[in-house]
Amino acid sequence: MTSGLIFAGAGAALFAMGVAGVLLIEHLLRRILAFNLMGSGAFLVLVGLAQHHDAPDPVPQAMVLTGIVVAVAATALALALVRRLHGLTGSLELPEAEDD
Amino acid sequence: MNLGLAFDLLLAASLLWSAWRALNASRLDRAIVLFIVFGLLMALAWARLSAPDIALAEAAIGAGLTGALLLDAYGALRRRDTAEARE
Amino acid sequence: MTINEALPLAVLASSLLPGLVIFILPEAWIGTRTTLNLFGAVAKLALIAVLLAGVQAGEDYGVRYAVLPGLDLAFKADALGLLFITLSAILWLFTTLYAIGYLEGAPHRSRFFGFFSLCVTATMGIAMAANLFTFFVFYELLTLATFPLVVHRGTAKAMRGGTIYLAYTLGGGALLLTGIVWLHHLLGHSEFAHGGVAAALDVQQYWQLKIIFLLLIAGVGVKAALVPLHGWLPQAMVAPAPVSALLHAVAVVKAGAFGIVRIVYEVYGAEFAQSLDLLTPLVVAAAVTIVWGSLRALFQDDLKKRLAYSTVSQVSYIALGVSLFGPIGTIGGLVHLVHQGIMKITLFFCAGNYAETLGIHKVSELGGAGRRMPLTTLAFSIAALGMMGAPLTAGAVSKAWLIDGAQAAGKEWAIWVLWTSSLLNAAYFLPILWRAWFGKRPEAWPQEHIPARSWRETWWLLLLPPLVTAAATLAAGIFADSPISPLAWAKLIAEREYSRATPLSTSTF
Amino acid sequence: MIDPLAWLILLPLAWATLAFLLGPGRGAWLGIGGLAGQLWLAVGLAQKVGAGGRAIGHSVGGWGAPLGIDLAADGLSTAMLLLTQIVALPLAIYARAYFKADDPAGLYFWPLTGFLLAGLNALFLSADLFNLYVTLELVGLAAVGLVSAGGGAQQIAAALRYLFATLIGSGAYLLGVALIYGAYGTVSIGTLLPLITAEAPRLVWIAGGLMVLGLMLKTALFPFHFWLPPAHGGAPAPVSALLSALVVKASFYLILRLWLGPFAALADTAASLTALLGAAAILWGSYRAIRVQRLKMLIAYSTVAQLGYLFLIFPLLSGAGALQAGVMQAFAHGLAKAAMFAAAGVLIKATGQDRVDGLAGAAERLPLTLFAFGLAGVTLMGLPPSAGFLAKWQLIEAALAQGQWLIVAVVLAGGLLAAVYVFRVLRQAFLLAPASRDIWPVPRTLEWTAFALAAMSVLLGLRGLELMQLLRAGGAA
Amino acid sequence: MKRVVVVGGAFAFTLLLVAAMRELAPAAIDLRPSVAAHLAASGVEHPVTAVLLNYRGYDTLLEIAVLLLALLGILAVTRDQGGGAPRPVDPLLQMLARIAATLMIVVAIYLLWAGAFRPGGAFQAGAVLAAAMVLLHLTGLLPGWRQPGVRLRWGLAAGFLVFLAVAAALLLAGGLLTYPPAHAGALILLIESGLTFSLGLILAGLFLFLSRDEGDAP
Repeated sequence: MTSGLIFAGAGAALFAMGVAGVLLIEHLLRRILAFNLMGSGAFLVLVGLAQHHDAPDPVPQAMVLTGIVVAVAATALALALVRRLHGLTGSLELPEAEDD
Repeated sequence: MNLGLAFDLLLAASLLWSAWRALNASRLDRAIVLFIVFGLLMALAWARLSAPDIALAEAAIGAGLTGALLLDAYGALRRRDTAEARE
Repeated sequence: MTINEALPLAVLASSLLPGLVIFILPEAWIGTRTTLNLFGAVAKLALIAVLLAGVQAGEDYGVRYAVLPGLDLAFKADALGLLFITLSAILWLFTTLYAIGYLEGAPHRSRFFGFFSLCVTATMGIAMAANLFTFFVFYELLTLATFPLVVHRGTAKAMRGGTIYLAYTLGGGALLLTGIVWLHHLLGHSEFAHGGVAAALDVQQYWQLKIIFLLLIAGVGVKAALVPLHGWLPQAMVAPAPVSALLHAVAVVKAGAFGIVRIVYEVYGAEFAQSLDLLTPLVVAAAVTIVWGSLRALFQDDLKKRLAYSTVSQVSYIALGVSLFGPIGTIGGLVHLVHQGIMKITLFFCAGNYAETLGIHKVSELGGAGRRMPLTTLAFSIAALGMMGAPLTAGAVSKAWLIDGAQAAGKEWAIWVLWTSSLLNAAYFLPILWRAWFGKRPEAWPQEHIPARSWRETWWLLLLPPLVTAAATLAAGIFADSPISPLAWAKLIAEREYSRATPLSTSTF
Repeated sequence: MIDPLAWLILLPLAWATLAFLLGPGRGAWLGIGGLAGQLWLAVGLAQKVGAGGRAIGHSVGGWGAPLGIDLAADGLSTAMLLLTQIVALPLAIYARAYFKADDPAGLYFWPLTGFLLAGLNALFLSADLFNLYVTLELVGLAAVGLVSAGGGAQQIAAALRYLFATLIGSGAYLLGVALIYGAYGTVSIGTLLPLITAEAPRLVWIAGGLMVLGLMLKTALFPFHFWLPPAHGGAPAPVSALLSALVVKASFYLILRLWLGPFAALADTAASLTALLGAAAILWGSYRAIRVQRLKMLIAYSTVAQLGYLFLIFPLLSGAGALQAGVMQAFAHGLAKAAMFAAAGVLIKATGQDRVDGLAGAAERLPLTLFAFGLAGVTLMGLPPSAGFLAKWQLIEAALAQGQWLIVAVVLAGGLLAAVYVFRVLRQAFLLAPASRDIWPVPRTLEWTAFALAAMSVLLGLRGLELMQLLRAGGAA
Repeated sequence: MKRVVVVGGAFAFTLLLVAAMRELAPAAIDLRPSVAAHLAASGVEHPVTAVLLNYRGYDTLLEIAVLLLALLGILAVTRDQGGGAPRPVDPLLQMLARIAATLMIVVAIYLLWAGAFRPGGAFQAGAVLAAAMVLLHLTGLLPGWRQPGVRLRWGLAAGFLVFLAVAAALLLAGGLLTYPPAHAGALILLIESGLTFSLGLILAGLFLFLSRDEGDAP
């Protein structure tokens, strides 16, 4: 067992936790938190698994740097939408989709 | 097993714990603070994974900026709600 | 591109291009629209005259190009195709004239004539298709182009009729497509050829061929209104009279019948189809349709509905003829393809005239109409007698050859079917004639739109077409043995189809 | 000499940025000009690939995989590039006339669209799993931005649903990539091809499952379609058109790419299930399209149904003709659906409402638009002559060749169901118009661009040869 | 019910994944040697930066596009409510903020420069710059942004434009982002400086543009 594997495992758990959160939580801000956990989980797996046999590997590290920036971009956009929705409806949960 | 791994296990556990609490905290502001804590723990994890670049970025962007955005949003929404409540 | 390749395309273009132009013409430009229509119709006839001469001289006209690897859009103008083309083209000219008069001052004429031309284009494509793929393309195009005409009036009733029409034809199209793709998959192509192409397959695949035959015939049977697939035809009666003429004589029903001919002769080949004993069920279906259609016609008071059921019955003469297996039956069936067209279109023109001039829609309202509109009624009578197979009319010729065909094929029961049908025809046509000529004239007609002016009982554009087609009905009967008669052409086709089979016994007619 | 691959990515990025610099609501001509250039590049590329008969590559940074990132254009990706530019150019012209100067929905339309197209082109060209993840995010966020722009509560909610769906999708995809890297130490498709075999470790199977599932979610394959109708039905017409015609195709293309490429060894296990979902999508989507009241909702559900056809090909991919059928269907639906949304936009602008049964009068005044809608409908119904018909023909033939009767039945049924919902709209054209009906004037450009798209979807049905030959070029990159 | 299924599923997934990870053999391909081998030609000494801006610089190009895109999305969604009016803040605090901000800018420059040979680089530097601006905003020294004017737009896009221009130029010269080893270092530094500047503005913009969307109760 190596630290790489430990954190990869933790990453897997975080990812699962995040997905479960996005699926189950109605409150939009918390949903955004859950989505971020999901991302962090995937990043941990990427780096952890890549070096779970030996020394660090710069390639996945660079990828994670890219990923973190993408994640914050997505988070910001999501927040903008949530704030707009709250401004319009005063609610922090999605209204029932009018299917028609 | 050596000390490092023990620390890693502890760190991983606290990562999961803080994440879990952030999702289930009763109050929103607590949840966000816990999320920032989670971000800082992530930075630590990156350091343990000998990825200092990511550690920096995580601290600055993951924890810092995202946290700030969330807190600001939280504040704005609460201000708006209280404003409505006053009317 | 050689002239022989260009001609078939020119035939298509002669109605397609005017149609497309007409779509974008402003409603008010009546003159331009009429010119375009007639120019297209006449140009088409001229082109076809060239083709007829050429084919008789043994020329081959055809063109093809690839749509997908191994899938060609292919046209050929052969004897069989030309029979259908000529009929449609001639009738199109008169139907156009009639429609111009009929829709005088009605709304959406650009739309109407646009789709009208598309219909004829589709019919030409069906007639000239050199493989099943091309056939299907234009077969479905015909469906799409006729729908707007059927619902042209835009009333709820028209919509219901149109919906039913679509339900039947699109459903049939799906079956047809399955059959065609399946066959294309087995053969690697779907070309038409004298004597058929299906025989090339080996015995283990015969069971598939039988299913495919069912699918194909069911697919075209819908348009040919074979019982029990005929339900749409009476419903489509909501369409304006020129459209009914188009559906019944020029395009749709004929396309179905023509499809049966192509499939039996040039996909399977008469002998091969016979050896798979696929023809007998077809004969039976045709016979049932003939009798059933006539029976239903008896009980219709609505004139156009009665004519519709009569079509159901009459078109199956064609199917009967081709499936009797034998040159004589073939000739009977093919010649009826033409004759039924001429006679039925006359009947619909006349029905339209009664409706337009006096507002008569029901048989029971026809009393004395003959004395008010003698010429129309005369035309109607000739066509009706033709339908019964009275001597000196086109109908007599078809019937005689069909009966001989049945004889030659040793299917005496088919003769009885034909006679019964004739009796039934008489039973539902004679009362109409009697009422029209000798019935008591009401003090006022339901709605008199057009007053009589001297000998012109109605507007001449409405009067001319039925008179011409009625004359043609007689001509086709009296001069049946002349070299330019439909009969002569049908013989030519039968010779080429049965070149290997028994030599022709000249008719006992 | 100009390398089309890289420029197809840089050009839209450039004009998107410049449009942003010009300021809100500006940059229409920039976009149209840029798109014209892209179309020229794509056609050039198609000729090159078609003539050469093999994939063209470009290794970014000159390092070459696995260290660097490779771009690759084989027949499939070139076809998708072609489709993208062909659909986008008329839509850009349409959008220019559609958005009034002060329309809040149009303020950032041009830069967002530029980035969207750049993302699509980059996605079709990339041969690197992680780089594909970045392009996916580019496409996803641009699409969400376009949907939400200047919208009301319903539209924002739809955008949020869409955002979370696409984020979960790309998240799953990213985890898959992470696992792949962990297992093989590379994310370059070319390098992975020989490495992944049927004996691959369990982790790789999980990775494959995650990636394909995530992409299915992004493609809105039944039962993951919940987010699509509100998003596509709620957005402004040009946006709906872009999304329905192109964006959903991108993730489908990626599934296909993985399926034929690295995961070929693992794929067969899931093929029939995928087709089953496709069939369900066809039936359910059509059923909803027949029921809904709002026109754009009808079209959006028709997209759900039409996407189903794309997934019917997976069990047939082992045999001939299936891929061709899929690409032809992608073209048919792309062109037709763009035309349909464009036409719907005209009808809605003209009548000021969005209900199917409120269109009766419009037909009188907008015959060209109705005609465009009809032609597009012909393609969706798969009736000849149209690209949709060719797709249907190829699909049925491929299914027959492998005795997949269920697929044949579904295809035919889908065509008939499509007829029901298409004629639901078309019949309005022939109904007598209500006495009083005020129709607002509409720019002719809108009508003609819609018609042009519809006409293309039909004309392709008369000449599919070149496209099919293009597909022969090169294996999966 | 749904809850139970999802949470159960999550647990099962985690266990399955961890189990699968444990049985994983060393990867077939190891990129570290080649990363190291070409480090000299890459123009930077720090491997991660080399991957980020040279080996996989194309990823980074698209990533900046994503960031700009998010900003566009925010601008398109949020209404300019003229909010974010600076709240009264203790002057002492403001002074501290000014000092801190200055320090942060210095740190940012250091990080940028350090990125070439040790941990750090444009992103971290940009983030610090952004943090400085946010700090100034929170202490009322920098108002929330409204519609971005021309200058701000250029500022936001500059970094990406530089990157794009370099990419285009290199493409014309030979291949997309194929740096000639001789000038690799300089070009990368140029790109990084541009990025640091614009990333700072963009990341700050994510914050400052969001906070303009105040009030507007239903």
